[in-house]
Amino acid sequence: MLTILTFLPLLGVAAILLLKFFEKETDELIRRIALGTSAIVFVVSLVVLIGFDTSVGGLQMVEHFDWIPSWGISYYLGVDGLSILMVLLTSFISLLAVAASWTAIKTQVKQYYIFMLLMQLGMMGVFLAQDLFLFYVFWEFTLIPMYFLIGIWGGSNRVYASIKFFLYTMAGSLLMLLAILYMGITNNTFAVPDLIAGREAFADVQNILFLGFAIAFAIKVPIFPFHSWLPDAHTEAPTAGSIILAGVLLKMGTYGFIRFNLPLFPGAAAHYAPAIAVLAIIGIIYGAIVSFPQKDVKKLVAYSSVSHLGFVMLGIFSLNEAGIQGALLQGVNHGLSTGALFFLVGVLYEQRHTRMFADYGGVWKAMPVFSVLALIVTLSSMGLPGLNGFVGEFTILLGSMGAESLGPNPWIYTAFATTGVILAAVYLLWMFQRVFMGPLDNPENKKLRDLNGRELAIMLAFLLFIFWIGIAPSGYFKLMDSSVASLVSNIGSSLVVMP
Amino acid sequence: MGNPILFLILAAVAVIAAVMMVRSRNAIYSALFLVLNFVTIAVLYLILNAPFIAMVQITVYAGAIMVLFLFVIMLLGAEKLQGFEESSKGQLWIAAFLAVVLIATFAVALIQGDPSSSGAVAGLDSSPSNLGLHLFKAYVFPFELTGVLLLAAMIGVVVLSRNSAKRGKDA
Amino acid sequence: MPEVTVEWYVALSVLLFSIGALGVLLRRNAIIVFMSIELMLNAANLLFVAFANHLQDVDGQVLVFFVITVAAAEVAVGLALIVTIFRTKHSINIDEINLMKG
Amino acid sequence: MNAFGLAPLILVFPVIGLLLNGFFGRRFVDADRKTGEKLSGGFASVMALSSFAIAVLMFFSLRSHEFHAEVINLFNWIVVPSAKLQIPWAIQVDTLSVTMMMVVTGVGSLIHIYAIGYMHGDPNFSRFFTYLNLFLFFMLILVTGNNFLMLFVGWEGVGLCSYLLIGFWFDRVDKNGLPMNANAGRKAFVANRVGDLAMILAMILMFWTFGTLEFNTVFQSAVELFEEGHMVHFGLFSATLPAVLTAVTALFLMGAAGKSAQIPLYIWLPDAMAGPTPVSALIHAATMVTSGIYLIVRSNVLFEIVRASGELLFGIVSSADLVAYTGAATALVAGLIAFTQFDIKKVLAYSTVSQLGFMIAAAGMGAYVAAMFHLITHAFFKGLLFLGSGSVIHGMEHGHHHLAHGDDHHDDDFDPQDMRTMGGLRHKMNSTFIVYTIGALALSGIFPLAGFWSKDEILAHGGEHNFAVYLMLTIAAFCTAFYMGRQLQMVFFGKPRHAAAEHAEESSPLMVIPLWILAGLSVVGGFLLNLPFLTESLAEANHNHPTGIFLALEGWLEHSIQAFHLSEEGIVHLPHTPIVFSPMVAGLSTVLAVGALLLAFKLVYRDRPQTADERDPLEKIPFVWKFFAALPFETLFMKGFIPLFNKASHWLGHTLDGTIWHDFVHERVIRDNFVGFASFSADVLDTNGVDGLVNGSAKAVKRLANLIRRSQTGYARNYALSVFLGAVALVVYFVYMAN
Repeated sequence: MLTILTFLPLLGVAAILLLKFFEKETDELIRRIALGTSAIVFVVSLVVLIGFDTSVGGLQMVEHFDWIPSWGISYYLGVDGLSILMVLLTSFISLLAVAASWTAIKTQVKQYYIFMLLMQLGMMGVFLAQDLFLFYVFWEFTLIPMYFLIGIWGGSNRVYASIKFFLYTMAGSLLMLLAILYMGITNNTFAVPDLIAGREAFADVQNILFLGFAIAFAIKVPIFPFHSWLPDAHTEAPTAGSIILAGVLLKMGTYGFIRFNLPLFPGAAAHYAPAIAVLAIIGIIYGAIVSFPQKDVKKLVAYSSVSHLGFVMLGIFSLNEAGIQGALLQGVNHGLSTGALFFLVGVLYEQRHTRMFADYGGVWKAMPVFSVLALIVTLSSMGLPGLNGFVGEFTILLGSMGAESLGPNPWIYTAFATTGVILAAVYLLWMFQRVFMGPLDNPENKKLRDLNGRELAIMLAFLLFIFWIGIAPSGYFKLMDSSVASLVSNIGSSLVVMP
Repeated sequence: MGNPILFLILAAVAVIAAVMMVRSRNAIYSALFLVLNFVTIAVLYLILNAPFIAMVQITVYAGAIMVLFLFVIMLLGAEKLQGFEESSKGQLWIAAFLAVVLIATFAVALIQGDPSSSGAVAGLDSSPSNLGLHLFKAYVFPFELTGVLLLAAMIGVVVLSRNSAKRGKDA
Repeated sequence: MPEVTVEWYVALSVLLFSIGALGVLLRRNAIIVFMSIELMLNAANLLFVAFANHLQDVDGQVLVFFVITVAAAEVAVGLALIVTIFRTKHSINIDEINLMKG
Repeated sequence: MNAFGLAPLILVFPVIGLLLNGFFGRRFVDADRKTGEKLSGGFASVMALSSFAIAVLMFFSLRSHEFHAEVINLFNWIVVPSAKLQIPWAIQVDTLSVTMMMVVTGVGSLIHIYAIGYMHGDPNFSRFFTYLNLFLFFMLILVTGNNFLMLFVGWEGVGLCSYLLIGFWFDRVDKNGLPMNANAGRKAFVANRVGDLAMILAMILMFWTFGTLEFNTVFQSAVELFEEGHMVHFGLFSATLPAVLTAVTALFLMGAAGKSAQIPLYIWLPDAMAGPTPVSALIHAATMVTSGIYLIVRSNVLFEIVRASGELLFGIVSSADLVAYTGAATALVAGLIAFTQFDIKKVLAYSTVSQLGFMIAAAGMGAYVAAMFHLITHAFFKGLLFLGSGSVIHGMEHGHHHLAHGDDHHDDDFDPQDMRTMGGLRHKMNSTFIVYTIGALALSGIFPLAGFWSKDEILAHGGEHNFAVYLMLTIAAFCTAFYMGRQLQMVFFGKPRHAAAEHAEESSPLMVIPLWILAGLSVVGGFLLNLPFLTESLAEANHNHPTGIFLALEGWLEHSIQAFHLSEEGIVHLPHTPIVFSPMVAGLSTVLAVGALLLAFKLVYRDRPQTADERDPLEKIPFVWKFFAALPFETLFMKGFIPLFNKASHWLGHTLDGTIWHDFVHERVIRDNFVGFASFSADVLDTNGVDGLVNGSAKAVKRLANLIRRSQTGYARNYALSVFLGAVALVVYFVYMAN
């Protein structure tokens, strides 16, 4: 089942490639095939969700075959509470991203959708792989389609941005590869559950291994001060690229922390927790402050991601149930809110071909429906209670206050992190005001049309989850509760052994 | 191992003959000195209780091989050619140096080494029959190889010595 | 009166070998070079025989037999080569034969 | 009779209203302006009235239920089983929440009706009512929630509505071309968010202390923990319960300061007057801004425990007393600032800040009932005053409109809210004048209007328990009467100072009727709520309620204010409000109020300006004017903090992150060095190095080969020499070294 989920996009790729032989290769048909494939992937992920047993803390629907047995490498897929939400998020965001690029992409349509489908494959693999080697393969694989998506269909400075994106993330991954190889060779297996069981074998060097993983993930997240690639990549990426980048790609980093860093190196995780929490909080505040003076809408949203993911990181390194669950949910929330924001910016960009605040203002008058939806998304990103962002933020802050990993005065961390709530209001309202409020004095903006049916459908899909998670998130917590609880007890039990 | 005086005389003759062979400008003289040297050594073989070898030395070397040399020298008319002096200075000095090193090395070795007793009883049966038995028992394979070698040499010589013009026609 | 030991023969052999070597190295006449080689072979033979006597082992003499055979073959081929070279170059000065110059 | 099951409807009606108006309102209005407006506004008003009906229903349900609180669970909200976090959506119906419901929906309904007239002709008519219904929804969530997190939902939600409604005319720009409404809305939201930060922290602290956020459970376990004297432990953190509760209550104060516009966060409220006047009346006077008081009254147990424990914040002052001082100081400062305002709504705005200070001070002193009492009466008369000022503004605009049409005399600088342009309106707008005067007198605390009773209760409490607060509040009361007198004088008396004022006209009945209703409430509200239970004689009541609860409102609210019971049990020491009318306090405050009104009328404004350009008499007293015109906190924020933040963020965003981190470190240091290194590698190292190594080794080989080639003379003798060399070397080796 999971294999089907992962490699299903290949069918779409094959279908698109085969079109040439039937001489029916039109852009429209390619779009439909890509959309259809993504929709099927989404349906399959829902099937996985239906089959998912929330009471089980461990891996489910495991598919485990030898791959390179002499090195202990296996083809090992599985899903648990830590990844199920990420899997759903991936299939959902990918579907919307494909739909979002319907009219935005006019050149090299075939290649574009092939890369989009390959992207889905890679991301899904990252979240499902339970073998470090396999994980690494998928991890690096995601870089390639993204590189091309930014580099070919991006903005004016796309080549620079795509290369920076590629190099930055690649550089981080190499350290992780070293750590992976070290662990795989000492334990003669790359399967994550086996490595967790045998983590004593590398307990003496776990701090170094932890850092090897942490840097790779930190760049992906990105944690301050590794964020410099993000604004460039986001600004230059096409709309769908930004949606996927914010929605899923960044979550690969936070997911990696939860999936690998915590259970594999619990001692190191506890050791570095205060330091990472401090970086996370700097990220929250710094990202928010830096967002404020941006002149480019997409850049502002990109920096806001730094701030939001600071919350996620703080939650993870609270190392308790509330923090980690909040972090996972906040990952989803950020994917939805920021993805939706990027989509909205894309709708504007498609019509006006500018992302500068100075060119907008008073858009509300021209596009009332669009503006109301944008307001809701902005508020969701701000963490207005009743919408999704608040639930995640609150749970994270709750976790951080009770975190043993943060020493005897965790409230200091919580207090500083909470200032992000104020700052979020400062920069997001400033953004909203500059685009939607004020007088509609630019004649270009008077010609803006409101959302069409396709765009409205995409936005409603985003909003459905924004409201659902905001009002009744308990189902989402239930999905991950068992897994997180067993993860935390797993960490906790080892902390006693390895102080 | 024989009378030292006899040995010294024979050795002196052999060395002088060798030096003269190398030094002679005339190739024929060289060949003749070489014959003298071979004969002297053959005498030493006799002293060393190796009559068969001594006999082979005279017949094969002094006889057959040296005749071949003389024959070629005369055939080519190359009896009077360059001597010592024509060598390059570097080659001369290096060669001389190496020779001195070689001799000195052995001298050191001989002086430092324990003197061996010469109490060699003439118990070594080096009669042709015994030698023959050795040759055809223990060394039968090398012996056969020698035969092949000689055959190869013979064919080689025949091929080489054929007239080049004729060879061209054959080819 | 000192006894003649095997060392004496070694010394003689070395002398003869050195002279032969010098001959090979210093003479340009190919035929004399060949003869010097024969001299060196003889020096070696002498040593074989001396040690055969010294060690009371007839194997040394057997080897001499082989050496003589090889020497004969060598001389035959070598002289044939010299003759051939002389035919083409009208010289047996080995310094004029440098086809292998790199 | 028990209708608690209907309680969720109170939330449902506004949602229906907002959905209908949100989706279809615009179409109605666009299709046919006149009926569309009636339909849209009428529907919203009907929904508000329906909610009010439910609130009344709840009132009677409680009466028949012995005033016991009832919790109606709707469904789970945040449930994290492994973290033991469980927060439901649940409605708590008790006397306190029903009081708030009735105020919110009652005053809200009137303002809805008023707004139909006020917003007539606005292009976004239906959007306005959507927002109003949304506000009602959130405000009701705030007051009905049974846990702090739900309260917080409403708390933030009303902040959002405030933002939206202040920014309703988001395209308006001021003289400098700045979008003032949008800016004001943003300022309000951000200032509120500062308070929200405190709220979030307080809630998290409470969760780890008590393991829940439900009001009743929290209060109950707080009392238990307090009695047992347990330490609070979570994570590696530990502290005493009073210490934790001091932090929580101090954070609540900060939250309340944000929402209820107290020092130092009150600065947003005057700016919020940029919004439509009904909004100012509903949100920024009657309901939303009082939610801070509601919060403190709701958490009375926590405050009383802090007070009883003697725990001091930073060793200086008890956080409960800090609440009182903050409120009193705000009341005083805002009352003084109101002297200097010329904008009719800004005077009222500062007055609101001042009155909120009264309430906060009362709550901080433990006079919870007095605080709620003042909250209710204030909702009546301040709502009345705002709506009255809206009517005045409407009239002035009408006059200006008339003027512009009449003789092409058009001046764009005309500000219909500037009191300097008004004057003599009592003849033009008779109804408005009467109700406005009633409101002003009620606010000033003139017997027997509503304000007298409620303000007096606070003052009496202060006189008995906290003299400093009493003093400040008395001065503030004096200020109140003075600036209201000034305002009445400037707006309604004298001669018109602007042509527009001469042509002002009375507003439509739709606007005036709610004014009359509110005026009625302002007259009798205080008295009614202050009536003793009619079933009990004074002596009987005094006997039955030794802590002094015998007034109607007290008898009603005591069921929700657990501190009363705890005080009876001796766990905390709630300072009781005097049971008997205090003639000393009442007399003094009445004398002061009348004196202040007379001062304003006769002394200062006797020779009032005759034209709009003339200076205000107060301006002639330089010190007073300058001091209050400088608006201490406004200046601090707008001239100090905000530019500082702007500078810091620009520096961080453009210089640090842009120029230094992005451009310099990544581009210059890393990339350029990398490129430099790379080109060094490519051009120098690679060409000369790697390539060079390859080529070089080839060259070296060549050179060596040339060297060696020289040895390859082709001369056999040379080869022989090397062979000989090797042979000699071997011999030397064997002889000298092999052993």
